[in-house]
Amino acid sequence: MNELRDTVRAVLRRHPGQAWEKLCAEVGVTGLAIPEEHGGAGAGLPEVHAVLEELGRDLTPHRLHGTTLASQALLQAGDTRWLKRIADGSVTAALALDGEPYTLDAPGADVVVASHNGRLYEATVTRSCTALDESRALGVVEPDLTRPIGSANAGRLREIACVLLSAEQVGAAARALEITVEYTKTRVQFGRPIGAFQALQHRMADLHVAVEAARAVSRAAVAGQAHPSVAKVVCSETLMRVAGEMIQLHGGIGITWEHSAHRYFKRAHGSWHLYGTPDAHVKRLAAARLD
Amino acid sequence: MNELRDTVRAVLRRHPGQAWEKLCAEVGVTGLAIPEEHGGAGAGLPEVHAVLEELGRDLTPHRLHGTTLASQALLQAGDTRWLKRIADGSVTAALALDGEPYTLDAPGADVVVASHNGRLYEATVTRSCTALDESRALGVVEPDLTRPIGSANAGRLREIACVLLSAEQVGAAARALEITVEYTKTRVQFGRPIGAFQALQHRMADLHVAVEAARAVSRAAVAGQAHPSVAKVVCSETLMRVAGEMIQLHGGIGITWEHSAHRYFKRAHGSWHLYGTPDAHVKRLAAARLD
Amino acid sequence: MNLRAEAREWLRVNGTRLPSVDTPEGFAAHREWEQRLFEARLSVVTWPSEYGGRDASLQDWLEFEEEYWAADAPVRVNQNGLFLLAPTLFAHGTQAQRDRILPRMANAEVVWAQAWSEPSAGSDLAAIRSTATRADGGWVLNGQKTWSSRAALADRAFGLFRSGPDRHRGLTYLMFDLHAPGVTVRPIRQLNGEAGFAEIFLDDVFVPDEDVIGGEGEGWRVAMSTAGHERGVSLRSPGRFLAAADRLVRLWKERPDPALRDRVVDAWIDAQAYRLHTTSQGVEASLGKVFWSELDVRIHEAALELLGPSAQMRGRWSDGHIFALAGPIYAGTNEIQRNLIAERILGLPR
Amino acid sequence: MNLRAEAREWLRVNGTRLPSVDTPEGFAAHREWEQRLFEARLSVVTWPSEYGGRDASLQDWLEFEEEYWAADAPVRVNQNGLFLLAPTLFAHGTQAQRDRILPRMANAEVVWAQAWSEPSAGSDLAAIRSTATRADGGWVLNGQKTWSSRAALADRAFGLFRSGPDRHRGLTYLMFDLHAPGVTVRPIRQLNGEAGFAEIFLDDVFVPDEDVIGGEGEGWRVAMSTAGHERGVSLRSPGRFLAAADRLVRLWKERPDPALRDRVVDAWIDAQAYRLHTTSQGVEASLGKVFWSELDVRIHEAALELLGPSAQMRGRWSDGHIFALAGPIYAGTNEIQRNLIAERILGLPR
Repeated sequence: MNELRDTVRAVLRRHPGQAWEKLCAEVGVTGLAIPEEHGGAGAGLPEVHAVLEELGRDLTPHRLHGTTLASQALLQAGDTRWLKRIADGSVTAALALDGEPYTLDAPGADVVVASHNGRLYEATVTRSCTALDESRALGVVEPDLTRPIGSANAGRLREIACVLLSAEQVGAAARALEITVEYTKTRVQFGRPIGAFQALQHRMADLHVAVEAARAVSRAAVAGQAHPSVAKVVCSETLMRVAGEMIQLHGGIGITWEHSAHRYFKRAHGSWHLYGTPDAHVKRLAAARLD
Repeated sequence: MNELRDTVRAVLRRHPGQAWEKLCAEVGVTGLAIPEEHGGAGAGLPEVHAVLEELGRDLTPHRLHGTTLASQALLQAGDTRWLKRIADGSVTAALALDGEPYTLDAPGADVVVASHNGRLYEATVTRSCTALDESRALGVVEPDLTRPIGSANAGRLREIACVLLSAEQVGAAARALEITVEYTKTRVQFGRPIGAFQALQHRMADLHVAVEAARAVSRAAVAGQAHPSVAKVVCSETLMRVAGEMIQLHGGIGITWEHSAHRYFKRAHGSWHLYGTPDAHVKRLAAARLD
Repeated sequence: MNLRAEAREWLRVNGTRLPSVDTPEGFAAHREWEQRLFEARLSVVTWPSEYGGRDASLQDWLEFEEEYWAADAPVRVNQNGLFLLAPTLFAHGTQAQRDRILPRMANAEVVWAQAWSEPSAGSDLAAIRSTATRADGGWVLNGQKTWSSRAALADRAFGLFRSGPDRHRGLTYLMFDLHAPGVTVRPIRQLNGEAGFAEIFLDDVFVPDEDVIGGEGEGWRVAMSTAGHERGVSLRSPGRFLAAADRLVRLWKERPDPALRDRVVDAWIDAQAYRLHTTSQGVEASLGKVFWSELDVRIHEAALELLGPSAQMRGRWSDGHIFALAGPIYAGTNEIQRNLIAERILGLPR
Repeated sequence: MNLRAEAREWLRVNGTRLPSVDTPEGFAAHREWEQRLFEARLSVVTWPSEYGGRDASLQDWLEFEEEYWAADAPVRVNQNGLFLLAPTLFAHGTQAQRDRILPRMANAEVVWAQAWSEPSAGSDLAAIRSTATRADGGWVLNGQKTWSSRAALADRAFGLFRSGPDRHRGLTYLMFDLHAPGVTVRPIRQLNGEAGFAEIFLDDVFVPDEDVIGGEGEGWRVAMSTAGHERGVSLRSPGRFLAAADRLVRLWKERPDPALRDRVVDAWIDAQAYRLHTTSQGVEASLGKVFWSELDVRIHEAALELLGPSAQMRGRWSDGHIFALAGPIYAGTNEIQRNLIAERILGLPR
């Protein structure tokens, strides 16, 4: 797994701006969780999770999220039509989940499917949305009820969605903290790097504790050792907190368009709302645990 | 009002251990909010509030809270039997509010009254309680329904109770912070007073902001310019926070019986629950504001 | 009719919503709005009547502000002038400066930008490097300012310049024209893409002696004596947050999620606390700055949570949130305010 | 049957609740409990079998701990010995020391107290002033230790003593008898009135050479190499907090206040996070210390809020709360942990 992470990180470093195409072509990331008989690598979601954690770090544009979700749904429904071309990267896809107002990666996807009342349907994008997080393509999707595909376990798909999203959140939070730490080492005020001021040090120390815990939870969730809602709650809150502190610790430049802080902040907000806010997941956990 | 505060503070300083008796005898604190025709000073609740803020500072044992509440209830009910002796300090009293499980100052009080379904009754203490906060006398009180006194506006009495309690909370919070600030100026570690470490400075700065806001709210509430529930929420939360930080900032000695920190902490907990927790008052405000 | 009632009525009749002040058309519309406020003698109520004010007390002004923000009236495009420069002129300016500058500020004929920060002088304001050099009949300015709010579209600016080597006593307070020869203004896009701030590059910009406030080398003393105005109640009166908290409560009524009740009520309580803190005893500027800036963030966070998924799209609350995020940073970061509280109020050792 | 299952069954049959460990009768009962654990080979499962252990892996031990705390079994009276001294002896002790000390520790025949802090050496542990002076065949100790947990009733103690002037290299790690001539123990009453801590006064206390660990002047190195054991997972395994969070959830079910739902679930989530963080990748001791100590406070605060007015009276949760409050203080304050994280992990400048 660490080898995969290193490979992805090396591709991202070597090919800024076209990393996604290279990852499809050279690493075959869209086929990682597709069985070999359908042209995939026959690995699993943990591998996709590892790639997403890396992609999340620099908020690299990609379609791995929607494509993976859609391929998992198609596998559930027993529809193998597109799997081979998804695996080789020639077809992109997205999955709209019941009740989710916006679908990630839907605009521009070659294949769009939707889960609806326990079944999977072909679907169309009726509207592209301009979200604050401009690194994301969000769309409103309408299932075509005349074109059913097969059965779909919407609950399980939503869990996968939460876990995959949490990987990106962890990657983004870790990187946002790294950028912040580096900035405070070089920004000098009152004759010292501001990172030498204890009050800021302690805030960054607390963020580090939070990021490491979130990473553990997210990785445990994809391994089936933690509830996906726990991952959604912990990783959403951690990225939100780190991104907010990133802005504050950068001072003025943190609120400029030029600096990357606002992009992490907008990603934090977008991810917060996708697939249910932490509050919604706390409700769900309470229902499961407390009642 | 500042003169009254100074007088009280001087008495407290000059007569440690017997301050309450001196305040009754020399300042007539129990008569401040009783009209002159009933032997009081004809001042008002703001004066009582000022005295309570001072009494709260060092958690001085006193009976001003219960005695004031009871005298306000008796004035409402038109019963003047005990007012003169309450005003001159020869009779102590307490008021049990509908639905409140424990009554402050009830054990040992000469006169105990209880509000129940809009009426005031004579009452008896059926049990004294050992609370964590040993500076407080709490009792379980039963109204004697055969001995009605008159009508009572329980809602208004509860508001007065919240506001009076908030004065003590503000006094305690302010003093707890002062003690903490002084300690950090003298405790040396790593060759410096720990109060020179910025992370601790910022925590104490935040506490100062909170204490000053709480003071403003509490004083506004007794002047009728803020909702009593707002005072109960803000002052409960502020004292709880300051007392918790007092322990943490004192380190080891903060958790010993010898140091005063635990007394502020226990006061914070006791006051938190009296007359409804902040959560209960938030509910009430929500009902008033939001519905 | 008292001021509060008069303001409420005037705003009821004349109140309006304008495009963003950080766009050219919005800026112009805000300037017109100020002109109308001025004509109603509502633009500078605390000023002496000779400058178009009403000599209103602090309490009257706080009530005016409550009405102003409750009416959801436009932001004050000239707030740098009204709330930072004007108090400085009243305290340290000459009569001639006041007579020359204040009337055209009151009606927004001249809109002012502040020019405090520099790339290496943010929290550490005294590290200023931009220079003011003596010249015939005035001074010549060189250097770079940044985070200059409103500068992209304003007329004039004020700030500190280094006129000598001493860290504090080598600073002089000057006003300059943003359209003077040698001035280049580069807008800085904020998180929402709009340019609320700008960088100002100064290349041999001439400033006449009459535009020095308080004299050569007095800049730090002058700036610090009115620094509280930037941080505290005059920059952000309680009325703003009372109004925002009320909008939050209304939003909650439209979308009454019980799980968010506490956050809504807590924000509303804190807005009350800020008002009471301010009006009951006057508030140390540093305390107020920490309080209002963090309250503003909490109000907007609660609102975004109430909005749900649509919070991801641009809108009034998300724009307001981005503005709120800057609160703990500008006008002296909250870290600086906490240092001040710790050292000056609590007397903690350095 | 694996260790987890065996432990669960044994605890189901033998589990008990004992009086407070900080009272003489409670202490004796806890000592007996340890003896029974030892006889079941459950007192030191990670140790080698020659000392009564099972060579259990970290994962096995974490599972054992989960079962232990889920069963609400008694606190480990000898935890200073088991989790602080024993790892030090395994790493730095001599074979003779291990053979002599560990067996009687495993069955709690000898209960150990720690003696790290001094009045002027708390967070700044290297400021230790108590001295160890060379004597014939050993050392003579003088000085004062404080915050010595369990010392009021324990048999022996271990700590650092100043054997030379160098701040770090002048410290030596020694064990001593709490009943030796010259030792005076003064219990310190905690918030709940019980004496979980004590001061130790040392007046010419003789310690033989065999009770030095790691050699003269090696104390700091020895103590720091196993400091992680004091802060991290071996001091406070996730099982404790999982059990406490489950008790909190049960309390909520008895008193299902909807307004407190989020705090209950958040505490439960954080207990899961601490477990996952610990088991998935091993955790830096400083991170774990900050996490578990603040989680423990949150769990107890939520419980007290659920209890309502009766929380003002003494009880299990209020006693637990007071114990939890000490968490951010002992074993290196959380401020010290944050300094370590900032400097050693994030590489921030001093």
